[in-house]
Amino acid sequence: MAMTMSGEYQLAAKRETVWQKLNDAEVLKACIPGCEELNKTSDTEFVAVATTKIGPVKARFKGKVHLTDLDPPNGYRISGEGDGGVAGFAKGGATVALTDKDGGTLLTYNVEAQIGGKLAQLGQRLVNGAAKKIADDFFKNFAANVAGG
Amino acid sequence: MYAFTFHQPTTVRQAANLLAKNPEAKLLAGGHSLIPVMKQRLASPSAIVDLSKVEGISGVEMKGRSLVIGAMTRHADVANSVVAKEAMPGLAAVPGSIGDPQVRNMGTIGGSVANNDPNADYPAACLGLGATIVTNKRKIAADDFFTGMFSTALEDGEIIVKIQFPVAKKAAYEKFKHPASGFALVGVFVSKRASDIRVAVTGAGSNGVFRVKSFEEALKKRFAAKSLEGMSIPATGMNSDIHASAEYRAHLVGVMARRAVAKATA
Amino acid sequence: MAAVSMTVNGKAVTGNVDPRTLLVQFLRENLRLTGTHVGCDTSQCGACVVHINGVAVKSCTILALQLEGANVLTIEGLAAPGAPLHPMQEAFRENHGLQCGFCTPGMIMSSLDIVRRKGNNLDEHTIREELDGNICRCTGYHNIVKAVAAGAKAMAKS
Amino acid sequence: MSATGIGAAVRRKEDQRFVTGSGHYTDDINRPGQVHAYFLRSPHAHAKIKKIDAGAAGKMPGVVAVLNGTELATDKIGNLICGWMIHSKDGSPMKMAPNSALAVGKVCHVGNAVAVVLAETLAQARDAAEKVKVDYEVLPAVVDPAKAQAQGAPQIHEIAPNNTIYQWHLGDPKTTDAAFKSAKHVTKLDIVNNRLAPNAIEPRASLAEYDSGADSLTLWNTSQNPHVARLVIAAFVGMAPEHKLRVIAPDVGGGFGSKIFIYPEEVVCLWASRKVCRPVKWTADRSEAFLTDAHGRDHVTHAEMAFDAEGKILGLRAKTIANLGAYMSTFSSSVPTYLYGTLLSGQYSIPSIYCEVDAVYTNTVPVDAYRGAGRPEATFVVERLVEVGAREMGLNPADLRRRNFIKSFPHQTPVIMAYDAGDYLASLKKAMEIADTKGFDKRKRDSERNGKLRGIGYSTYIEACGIAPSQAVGSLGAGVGLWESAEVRVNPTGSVEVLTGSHSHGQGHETTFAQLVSERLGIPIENVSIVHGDTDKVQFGMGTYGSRSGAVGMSAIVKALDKVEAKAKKVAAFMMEAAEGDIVFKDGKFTVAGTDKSAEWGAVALNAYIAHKFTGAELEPGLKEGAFYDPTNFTFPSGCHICEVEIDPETGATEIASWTAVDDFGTIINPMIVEGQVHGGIAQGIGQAMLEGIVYDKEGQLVTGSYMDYTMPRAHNLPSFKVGTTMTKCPSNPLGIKGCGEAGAIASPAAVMNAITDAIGSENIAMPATPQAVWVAIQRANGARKAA
Repeated sequence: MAMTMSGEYQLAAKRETVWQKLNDAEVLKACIPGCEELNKTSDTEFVAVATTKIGPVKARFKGKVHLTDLDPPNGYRISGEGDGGVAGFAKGGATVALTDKDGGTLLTYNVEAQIGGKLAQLGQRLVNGAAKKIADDFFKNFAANVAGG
Repeated sequence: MYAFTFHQPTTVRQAANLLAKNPEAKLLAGGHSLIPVMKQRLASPSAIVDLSKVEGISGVEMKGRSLVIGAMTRHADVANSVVAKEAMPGLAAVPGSIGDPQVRNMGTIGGSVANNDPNADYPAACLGLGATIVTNKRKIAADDFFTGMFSTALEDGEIIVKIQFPVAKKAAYEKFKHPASGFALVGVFVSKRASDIRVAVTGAGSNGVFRVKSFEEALKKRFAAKSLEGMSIPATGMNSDIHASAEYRAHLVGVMARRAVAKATA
Repeated sequence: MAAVSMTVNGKAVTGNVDPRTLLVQFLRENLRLTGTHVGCDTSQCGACVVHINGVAVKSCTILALQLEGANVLTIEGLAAPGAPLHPMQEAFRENHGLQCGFCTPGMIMSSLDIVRRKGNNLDEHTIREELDGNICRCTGYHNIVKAVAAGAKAMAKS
Repeated sequence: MSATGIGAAVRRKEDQRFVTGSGHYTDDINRPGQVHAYFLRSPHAHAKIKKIDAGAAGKMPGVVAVLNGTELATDKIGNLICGWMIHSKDGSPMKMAPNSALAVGKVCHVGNAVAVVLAETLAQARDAAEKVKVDYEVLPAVVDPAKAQAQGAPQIHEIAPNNTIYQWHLGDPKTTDAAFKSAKHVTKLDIVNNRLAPNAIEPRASLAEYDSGADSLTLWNTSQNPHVARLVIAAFVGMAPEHKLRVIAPDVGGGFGSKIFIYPEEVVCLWASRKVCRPVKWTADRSEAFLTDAHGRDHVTHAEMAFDAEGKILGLRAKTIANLGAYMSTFSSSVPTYLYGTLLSGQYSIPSIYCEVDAVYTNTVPVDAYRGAGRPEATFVVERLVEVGAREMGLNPADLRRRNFIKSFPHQTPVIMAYDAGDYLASLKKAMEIADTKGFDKRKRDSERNGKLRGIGYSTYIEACGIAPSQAVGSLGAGVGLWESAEVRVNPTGSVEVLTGSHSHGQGHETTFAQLVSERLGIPIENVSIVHGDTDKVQFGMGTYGSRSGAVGMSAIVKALDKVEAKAKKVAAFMMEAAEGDIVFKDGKFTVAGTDKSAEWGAVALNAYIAHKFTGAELEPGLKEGAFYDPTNFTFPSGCHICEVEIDPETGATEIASWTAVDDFGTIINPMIVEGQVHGGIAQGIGQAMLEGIVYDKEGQLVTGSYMDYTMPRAHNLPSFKVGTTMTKCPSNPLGIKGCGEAGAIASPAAVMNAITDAIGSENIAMPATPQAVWVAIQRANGARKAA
């Protein structure tokens, strides 16, 4: 099932700095909720392992993360797909745009996510909220990372 | 289910030790959220620590001006507790709306609060009464305890022992049930104490239980359903799914709040 | 594997089970008590309801190991083979409170719990609310409600 | 009427085992050495299977085999079939796509089985299934029937361009168009008949055992028609010759249509049991049931009704798109055609009707017959049109119905059916009395005083049951005749076993069929056993569906009993040294007319087996007769249901305040059981109208996959029902039975929606009318009123 979310963060850092961090595997790994591994396979591709917890549900997704539509330092699209075994699969992407604002950078994002398999079938009550939380957490973590220098 | 080891400690300390030894362990309280998920193989705890044989963490009693409910007290036992019904009928009525009779015979308040399901009923009662969650390590105010959907202030190895509810003269819970699951599509707990008026909402928010300050302010002027006439909350931040849109949930928050106040003042 | 012992329908039983064995599996597979059924996997249909220490629970949502020392009653324990039916069983039969029979054991076990909690004089509204944990697809509940009321009354007399 | 004969509310014989937990459902049965099957299912709605790697899975503990569709094809196991040929209006045959029990090359819905793992325990099978690696290439999916035929929609099967299975029509477009041209008023509705999951509480199960010595297979399964399962699996799937395949459907926990069909899992269990030479057991869990049991309904319809100035119906036309899902299930093609279009005349004299139905493939689980099958959809179209038409013309809905009722029989409709008997005025009148429709206005005012909205809705329905006359259905494309068989075996002690091809999975045949025998032979009901559900015991039968067990199954028993009686008279004549023609049989006693000579039933039965006494007589020993009965027409149960609802406008929560059902089922064998059937049907119809609805997201993920999201009717959702009957006997079968199994589900959705729309003053709401849907409709209506 598909979900869409959007939001924005005002970051106290220069656009170039933000852009750099958006492309830094270590930063991304630290920001993706539950990310255990994120290994670069090319400049724009990573293999990833992340564990998602929604209450008592815990699913481990293995998959790929791609960066596309790169437009330094204005933004890109980050997308991923993961196989969660019995839990099903998850796919999603976020369009991230950076603009100068108030001496810092305004990050805006539009996320769409889709899950399939058992989680979609059994988790209607939970997955919308969970997907939103994961997206929120990622950008919140990222903002904190930027703020932390 | 995936394989796990099974433990049945008899003290909180033993339970805490088991958690410390098994980082992937899960506490089993009533089991009605955990076991279905394990059956679907959507959870794979390495160990299950069953709290049902732990002594001293169930029962309902008055202590001073608080109603104290042990973490392993079953929903049915709270609903039937004479002490609870006399002290605070509005709270005692909450567990009677959870799940179904068989679920209420197994489910526990501690399990419900620790799980903090965004559609669960007890979190609304805790927040709506300003309860204190007492763990084996510390006391946590409800306002600080519920930190988002399925997330709480509990740390690894921390076990809820009991929950203290300050007695409110006027308190009531109104719930619009999810037609299929029986969870709260929207549930509103309201309370009035000398110092404090609270309106807590479960089921509606995409990030779990929350308070509605605007309603609380309106009720401070006069604690009556009329004070909330025509009020609702914005749909932003409300959960939206095939059963209820954000707008419908926001609308129901207003309706259920008015009905809860009416019930509390009846 | 772990050992568990409990009393089922008045008989002491022991088993050596994988910890992930649910009570309903223990009853159906180890003890061959197949009157307790499984109709869903989200603890809602109630086909698996049994009594543990006198209280109705869903045996699909409890581990066999949790029940060390417990007293379990299943549908097979209500009336011995050849003996007269329990009044609630009789009421379901008499009032046509069942069709395919699959949900019936759970319905009867839940009904006994309603009587335990709410007494022998049950009105329709109470029965309907209290049957929330049991799903029947055949009867439309009309005759189940009648059966529970009649069974509760009969139990007072017996 | 005897205490156990026809018309008596005999308590059910089968209940002893059910209330004591000693029934035997398929999952209760185990065979020595059995292995457990776990199906690996597609998480995608539409994908190519590029590779299946079971290497690691095969090495897991306890694994006996991992099998896939390619191996199934290699072993020449054939595809599942749809047994009813429908031709498009251009004469072309329906486009039946290959339907392999395990996917080959491609998956077409979430839950499509891709591989099966056999292991010593179920947990081991599941563990191993997680190690099977399937490489999918995901394809775009289509789930909405209204979008399936669009340009650019994903193509599911090569054989069916635009995903169109057939474009069928019925009736006369020219006369219908003319009727509309002459109309004074035309009512138009867009209707979605929501998709439902049947949800028998017993999930499907199969246990297959291969006997290598005899080279034969036995299948225990949850079937409504074991003989048809055997026939299809033998003749079409090619699993084994029919005489080497035994199918046993023991106690079955509800069917509602969903257990008629031949499913992939039973085919795979049979095949696998022969492959590994071990019994193979599979039991669905509820999640699998949602993903794989054939769903019901799922129509999108535009319908119009033309009226003259006096409110006489001049014509009806309907254009329906029917979603048949990813593959054509066993009888799927017949449901939106001959079980739907043929009922569009309802209880009304309608001069012209034209109906077009496009059936489409989508990336969803197959759709097939579910309680009522086609007839609830037709009734909903007709009864909503009539109700809305009355409102639009300012006429009383009951009056408009009366004005248009068919009043003389037989009546030939413009859509094939020839109604043989009925009295629609009688059931409407009686229902209105029971429902106290005169008091409705007062009750509405009372509701209003409490801040509630109250509405009343009628549904005067008709159905075609007793499926079906073989001549008729054969000419319409059915692949098999739909007669029924019976065999009556009289034992030497006089007890009787009746072997029937009807199957009971809640209907109480062990009681009602025994009542018939008890009455006819004058013997205690305890002395009669009904044997069903085993192809090795019962010669052949067509099973239970379409409310046919009474009208067709019992008629076959009547025919066999006729023969038994005739034979017994021969024996009695021999015993009493009288002419056969002088023997009278009544109340279990044979007498010689005009004498005081008599012989009890038991004595005659015994003598039938004492062959040495027959020396010199032309008498064959034994007392056992069989018969086949083929009905000459459908039966036409009808009736009137009246629903009253009360709505909380603040939340949209809707309560059924009262329900009245008056049905004409012809002869009733056991009123207690008939009422029970009505109750259950109403509950399912209320479920469809207010609670239930399968939802797939646009990628084809099933998002109502458990009882957490799919709302099953529970006791507190329903009222107690007020049930009554009227009676016109069915003239086409010996007992006058019409059938009662589906009536409730057919009548009720329209009654509910007519009541809800009456209460809220808007027609703009679709099923299921959940609290949210009702609330939104009220907001919309209020908005429109304010704007106006």
